[in-house]
Amino acid sequence: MSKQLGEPLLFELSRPGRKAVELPVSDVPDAPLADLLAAADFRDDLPLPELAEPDVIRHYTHLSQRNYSIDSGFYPLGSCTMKYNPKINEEAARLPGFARLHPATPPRLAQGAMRVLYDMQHILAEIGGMDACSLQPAAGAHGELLGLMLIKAYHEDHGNGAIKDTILTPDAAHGTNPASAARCGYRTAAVKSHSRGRVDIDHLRSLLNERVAGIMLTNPNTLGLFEDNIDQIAELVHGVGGLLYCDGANMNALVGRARPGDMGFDVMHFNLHKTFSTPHGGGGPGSGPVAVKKALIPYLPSGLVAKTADGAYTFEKPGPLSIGSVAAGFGSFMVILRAYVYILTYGREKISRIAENAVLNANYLRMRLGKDLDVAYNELCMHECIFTAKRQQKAYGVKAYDIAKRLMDYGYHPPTIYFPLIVHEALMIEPTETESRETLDAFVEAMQAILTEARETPELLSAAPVTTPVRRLDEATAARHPCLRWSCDVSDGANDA
Amino acid sequence: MSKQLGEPLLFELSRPGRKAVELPVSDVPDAPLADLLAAADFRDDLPLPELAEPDVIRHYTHLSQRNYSIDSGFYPLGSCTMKYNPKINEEAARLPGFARLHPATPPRLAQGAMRVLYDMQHILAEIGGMDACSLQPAAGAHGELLGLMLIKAYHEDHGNGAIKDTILTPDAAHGTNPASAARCGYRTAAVKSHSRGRVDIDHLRSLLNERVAGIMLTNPNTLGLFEDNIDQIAELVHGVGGLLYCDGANMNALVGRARPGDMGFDVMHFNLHKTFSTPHGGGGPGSGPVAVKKALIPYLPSGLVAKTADGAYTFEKPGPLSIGSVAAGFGSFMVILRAYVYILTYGREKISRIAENAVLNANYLRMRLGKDLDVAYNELCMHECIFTAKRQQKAYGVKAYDIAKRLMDYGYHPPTIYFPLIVHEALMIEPTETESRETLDAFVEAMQAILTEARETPELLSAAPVTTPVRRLDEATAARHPCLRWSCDVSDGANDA
Amino acid sequence: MAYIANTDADQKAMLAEIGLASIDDLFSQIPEQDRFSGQLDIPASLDQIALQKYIARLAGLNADSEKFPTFLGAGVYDHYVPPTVGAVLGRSEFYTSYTPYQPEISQGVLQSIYEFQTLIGELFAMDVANASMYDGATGLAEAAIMAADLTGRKRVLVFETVSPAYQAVLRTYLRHSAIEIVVVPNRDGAGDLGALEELLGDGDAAVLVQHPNFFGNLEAVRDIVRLAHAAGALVIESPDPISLALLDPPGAYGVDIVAAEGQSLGCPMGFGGPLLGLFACKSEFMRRLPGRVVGETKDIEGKRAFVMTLRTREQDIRREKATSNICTNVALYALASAVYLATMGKTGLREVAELSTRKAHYAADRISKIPGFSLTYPNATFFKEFAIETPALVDEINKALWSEGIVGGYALGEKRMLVAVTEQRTSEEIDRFVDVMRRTDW
Amino acid sequence: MAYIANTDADQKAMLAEIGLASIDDLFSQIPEQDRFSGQLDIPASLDQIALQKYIARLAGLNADSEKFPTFLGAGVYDHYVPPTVGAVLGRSEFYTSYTPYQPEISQGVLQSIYEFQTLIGELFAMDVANASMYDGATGLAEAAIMAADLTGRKRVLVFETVSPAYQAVLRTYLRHSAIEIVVVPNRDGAGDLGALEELLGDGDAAVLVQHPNFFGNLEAVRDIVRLAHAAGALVIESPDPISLALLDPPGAYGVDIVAAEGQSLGCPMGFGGPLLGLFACKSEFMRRLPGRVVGETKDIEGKRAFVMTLRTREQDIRREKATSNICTNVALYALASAVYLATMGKTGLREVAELSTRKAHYAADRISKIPGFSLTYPNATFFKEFAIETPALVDEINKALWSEGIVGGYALGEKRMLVAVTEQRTSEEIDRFVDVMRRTDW
Ligand SMILES: Cc1ncc(COP(=O)(O)O)c(C=O)c1O
Ligand SMILES: Cc1ncc(COP(=O)(O)O)c(C=O)c1O
Repeated sequence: MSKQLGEPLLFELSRPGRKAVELPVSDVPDAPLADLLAAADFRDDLPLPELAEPDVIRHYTHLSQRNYSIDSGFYPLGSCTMKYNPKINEEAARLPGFARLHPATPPRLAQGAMRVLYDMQHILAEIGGMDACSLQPAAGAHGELLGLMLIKAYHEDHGNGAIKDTILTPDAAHGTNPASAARCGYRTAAVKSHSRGRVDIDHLRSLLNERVAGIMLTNPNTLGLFEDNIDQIAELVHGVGGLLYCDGANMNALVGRARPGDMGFDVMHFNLHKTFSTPHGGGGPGSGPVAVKKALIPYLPSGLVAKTADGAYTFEKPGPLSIGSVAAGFGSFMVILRAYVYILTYGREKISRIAENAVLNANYLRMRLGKDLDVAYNELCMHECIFTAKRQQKAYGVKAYDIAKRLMDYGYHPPTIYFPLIVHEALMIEPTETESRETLDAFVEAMQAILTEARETPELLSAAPVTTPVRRLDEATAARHPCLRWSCDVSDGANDA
Repeated sequence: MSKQLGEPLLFELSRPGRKAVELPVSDVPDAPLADLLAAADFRDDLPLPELAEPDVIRHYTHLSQRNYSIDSGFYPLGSCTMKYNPKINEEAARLPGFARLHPATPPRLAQGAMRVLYDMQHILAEIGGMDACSLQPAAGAHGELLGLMLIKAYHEDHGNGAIKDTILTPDAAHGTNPASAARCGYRTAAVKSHSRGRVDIDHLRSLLNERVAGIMLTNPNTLGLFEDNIDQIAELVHGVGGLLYCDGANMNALVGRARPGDMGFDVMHFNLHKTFSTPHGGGGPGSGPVAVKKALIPYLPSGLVAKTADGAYTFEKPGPLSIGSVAAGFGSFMVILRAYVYILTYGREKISRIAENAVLNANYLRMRLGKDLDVAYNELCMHECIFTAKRQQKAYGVKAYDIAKRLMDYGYHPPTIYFPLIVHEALMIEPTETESRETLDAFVEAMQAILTEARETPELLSAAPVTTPVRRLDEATAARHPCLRWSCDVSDGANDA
Repeated sequence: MAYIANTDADQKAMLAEIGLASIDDLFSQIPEQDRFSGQLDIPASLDQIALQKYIARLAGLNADSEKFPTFLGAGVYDHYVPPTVGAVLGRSEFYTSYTPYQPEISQGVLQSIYEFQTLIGELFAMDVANASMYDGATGLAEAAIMAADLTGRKRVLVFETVSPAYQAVLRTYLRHSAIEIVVVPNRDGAGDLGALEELLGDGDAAVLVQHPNFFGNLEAVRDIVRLAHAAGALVIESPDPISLALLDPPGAYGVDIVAAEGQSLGCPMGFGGPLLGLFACKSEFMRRLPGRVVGETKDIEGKRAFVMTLRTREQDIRREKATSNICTNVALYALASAVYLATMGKTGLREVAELSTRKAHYAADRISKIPGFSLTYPNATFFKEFAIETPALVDEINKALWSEGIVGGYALGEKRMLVAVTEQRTSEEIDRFVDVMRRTDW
Repeated sequence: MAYIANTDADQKAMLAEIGLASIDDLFSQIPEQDRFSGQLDIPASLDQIALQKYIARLAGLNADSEKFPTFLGAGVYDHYVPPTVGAVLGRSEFYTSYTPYQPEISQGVLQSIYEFQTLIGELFAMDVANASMYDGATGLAEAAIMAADLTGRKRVLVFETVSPAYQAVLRTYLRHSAIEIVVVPNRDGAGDLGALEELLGDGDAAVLVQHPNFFGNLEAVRDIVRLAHAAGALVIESPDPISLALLDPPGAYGVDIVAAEGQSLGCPMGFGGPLLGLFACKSEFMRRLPGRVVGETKDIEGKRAFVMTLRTREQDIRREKATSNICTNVALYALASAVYLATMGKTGLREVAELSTRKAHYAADRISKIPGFSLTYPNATFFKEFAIETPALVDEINKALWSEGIVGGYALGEKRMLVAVTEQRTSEEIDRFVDVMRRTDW
């Protein structure tokens, strides 16, 4: 608590002969291993660390103490929807009936788990205004990939596979959108945003032709703005035979208040680890279910759960047009389970309160903070709001980066910065609905104090953070001479000269 | 993580109308409460705080971050046996089969829990070298009280109730010993320690007479030394018809290596929260089972578990001589369960390793640290070792207190200080067996650095700690004008003048 | 060993540093004849996998309330424990720390106890609360001794309607403090006020009352306080903390000391232990409190901080003159109850109390209509628990209930049962319970 | 709402600050016709008590391995998870944090990943490992695409003995990267090396092998590497990480890329998800790695620190030119596996591997002696899993096993079963399993 020393690595803590586990001795007849594994080459050394249980626990306790988290405070990372992770979800996930259930358990012996999957397929389809849902993808980007594969399969099935080779993505899109399109074998073209931060319809028109397989839109978009021309966009894209993909990362703005399926989207993914409160775990696991309109159902991957006439749940055999499968299992079950518990807590009566309060909080921040920091597109926003430190950068040489670092000294996790790429010195703030007004007010005060410092003592910002376990890092050297493991004598040569 | 601001109180975080729980609506017929609770006076206001779940969790997460613990580091509090608390014990205690079991569940529907109690009665009696064991006491001091009641019941039953009114306790005894004796209606007399830190036999002899109901000894005693005259003491005390009580707080030095019952003790308590690794929980709950020799069995309290001929476990009906009961239940079951799991991990084959390594670690510290800091009684010690800063106090004005406070800046929990009372400027260090040699070495280095500071820059010690969430407190005012609750307008008047 | 870091090599090096040849030598100060050299007759060591299975099997043998709805009460209740409690208590900074003797690095525990004291003070409307006692029963005994000390009187009156388990502990404790106990009889399920009035004299240190009492019934607490105070005796009350979401709190009608069982407030039933003793009193008695208390103060920089205070009452300082011998208390469960109260809050706790009341009354109403069954105390007002007369042996009825997967009520006698109903029992569960009772020709 | 702090009063004040009259106004930028104003057709809200009961009931419907010994494997295994894993993963600092974009306040996660990368590197004897992939199957597909990129070749050879589920994912992924897949046949339970040699040509980017393979059998990995490298193809291996406590690691015989399923290393089976993709390669391929990597560096004061690095490979920077589209990975399970490996350590992991081997061979030995049963691949060497031929339908056998409280093996065909045995299965459980098989006249 009081010491800010570094924590040694596991390997540095290791001492020969220590043990942290008491495993059984064999209760089956002995036989030389070399006989049992006749053809095997055995390894000589197993270079794993050796520690006692207290050492393991203290090590990881110390590491945890060097990490910010939602449970420690406000975490307004835009686009990431860092909302509170309810504890009841974690209790559900600890039950051995789920945690210790093998995926190949015969469905009749796993009806509880099957029911979770079945219900979630329907719940998500309904929330999205869609007709069916695959729970297989392991994260948002994985969902994008599946969604694009479905689009491709659709076009192929309709004889347009060869022509339709382009996916449009707005210039403000998240990096996974173009990356997923590329992964799916598509070329990409970027649609410009107009001055009000939405898709520039004229530019879109200029890009539309028979080669367009579809468009990926985040709605609300990554500027926190609703694509208010969505009906027209849908008409235009559908007009050239393209399909509309909704990156559902921002569904927190819409849940129960608007549905992508009702706006003309044909396929979408959810990020359960954003919208539906499942923990981010320091970078995963996530879950990225994909919901589709009827026309795309035939192409869905394996792992769909159906209900038989007698009320039992079974896995459907994928049809002949199924794209196959994008993962070994039927999805991130333990994540889906948490999202299920979360959705059941709100239920149909209250679920729209999520979006209502997320949008309320974002606009409140926009109004209060907007007095001191420029809002990139100053109008009613949805669940997040993008600020720009361009003015501060020009006037005092203070960058969004510096403001972000200084926020840590004030006890906050910084917002997302430099995204979306089209906003200079962007600070993308997403408070989520689980933050209280007092937290937002305190954050505004901290930001105000920092902006005063930016004017009066900008060196405080460029030196920040000063109160954290480590200070600013030398990231350039890290990338130039990568050391990716302990006692690294490895390097890629290329940059060692 | 970076902010060292105070954490507001729950009440300061409260806002009218917030909720952290979703409770059911009534599913039984409505009726006015005033009708159901006809004779009742209803309260107007329920002044409890109002928070949302995220607020509750963050508040307590922040509080936890302001607290040292075994999982954060070395915690060498002498006499407290702050050993590592194994995680498997916590998993056991989370099982609903135990956690959600009502104590009045018919024994035939609670055989698993009954078995735990039954086994622990026998295990503890065996470890203590005793004949039976009551698990009822909730802590060490509670066990002392029960033990003394048993002694009293024994004397009364043998017609000596009126004469035998005195309990002897060594001057080095823990405060609970004389306090428990007083609670049991005994007068107490203190036996002096001789220059080697054990009971002064001559002084003991001078105190012994027919009024002596018994003697309470901690063995090894609170100086970490084994009462090597124990056989003689037992003979002397038994000689005047007194009984020997063993305060088992220091059993960690003996487990599997020596048994109080074999040394002439008639009754003893265990501290499961010390010797058997159950968590201290910031001050409890504990468990203080009392084991006795045959002669005392008739007086044991209710709650003993017996095994019937057909192998079922039942509660025994207390006999006519039973002292009654000292608690509402049959003991700290959830603590007893953890201790059971712990003991089963070691088993008869390995249990003595606890004592062996506890004593090894203490002596290692004694040797290494003893080069720079005086050992109060410099000979082979048992599981703990008492140092004295008398020399430093004289030479540099640096007290044990200052050394303790400075240790916090080095990232350690300080040892117990100023106990036992007979050692001046005492620092009582108990490493326990779960600490590694590296931890001990690092602690010695920290102590050496502090002792150098004591010589060279003693002001560092008197100002310490400086890196903790708060610094030295004004304890005098706290006691003179006690404020024991938020918005306290209460005081005891006496000291307000 | 998983929990012992020392390897053989470590041991050797450390023994060398100490100057000893063997581990045995470490024990040389123990006289030869007092050493134990055999193998203890305790179970053999289990590996972790076997241990996990064994413990899970033992747990599986118990009829816990997650699997089986229970109607047991009698002092320990199956109230809902919100998930915040487990999340907070699972923080090792709380559960693996010791008593906060070093306040600079123990502010987490200290502040949590200070908040606990405040919450309990508010709930009871009492001036000061301590940091906890072992349980409600020992707290009551400590309160009686405290009252005797404060008044200099040597007799206490206790109502027959106080939990028999509490009365047993009281008897055991008070015998050694030479305090006499007189029992005030039960009259129709509540304390007999006429008898009280007659018995009360100027030798009485205190009147002890449980409210709602052991049978779930309300006592005439205001009258009791009036009578006791008129005789110069203190009043010690043991309330059900959940009931205080609805009922007038003890502080509102002059109770002097409150000693209650706090298990209902977010603590596991845990086969009855640990429990949580809540203890509060008027501020004038503050310096006679047993156990620990935490107070607010400042550090040398003026920051608000918390510290254990009024230490001169305690055993480690005052030894045989201490106000009590208690040392380790139940801090973690005090924390649990604070998290519970913070989670439930003003409205939640009221809902718990209301739901329990409604459901208990619904159950009582249905049971009393079954031929052969009746309420033991039809004229008493009860909260969430009530006594019934049964046409068959309680044991027999409970067996029938058990075969339906229900754990029945507490046997008050061969044909008398105490039934507790919390907010966790659904009407469906209550109906099943009632149906079993009705079904059979007993 | 429990998770929403805003009260009606808060909402009103905040709306006023924004200058709006109602919550509905917040959504005014959504065209009228695109708003949803009805009630969604999803389940009704459940209170916490009902929810807890409902979820516990659903969990109770599943035949989990705590209650029922299982012999299922096929990629997901019931290995022992030590309690340290749950304790560490339960720390909210880990599970409620995001991807460590801000290294100054994310050193906990960053160092844990750096250690994970090291542990995986050591286990595989590979130069560099990334911070995780979704699962072993997608990792294999990414590896194939990576190999095609690195070699500029457009065909991969995959053994028929690779998990069918992995092959399916591979097919789905590669179709869109225009990489052709050729399957090298199974010969007696392992890859046919003759066929491999014949098929291999200079258009082949990689050979994909699972080892031990889907049937639990060892592959002739050294020969495969030799053949592939001779043809200029890379070798991608998917090993069982537990097996590497005993077997020569892929790095020791020249494997270029390792893409494995890491669930066995302390992750819950969790009905098959999330899983944990382990991914490692030779250092020369480092800049073509998919996904995140953490590197060591220093802060401006010279303190050791960790940071996500080689970021220009990633989608948020390189967009459509990124090495992969992966963003969120499986950091928490990477942490679980690191805690697992740290807990098991050098000797523990070996014990797990040895026990699994011995028990699997014991089971195979006993089963193969039952009339009508035989090993599918009697001449192959298997690790902890083996295929058997059964005299009756697997489904029928599994039903019989289930009636004895055992979850049987994985159906490879109507009368072929894959049996996995981990260190968690006792000889008593194995004997019961065998006895059921033997008992009946199938
Ligand atoms: C707008 C947007 N799209 C897609 C993604 C990718 O989701 P995931 O990280 O779950 O793969 C994210 C999250 O980082 C996002 O914010
Ligand atoms: C020597 C000794 N005796 C008795 C006790 C009292 O035990 P407890 O705190 O469990 O009541 C302690 C612990 O503080 C102790 O160290």
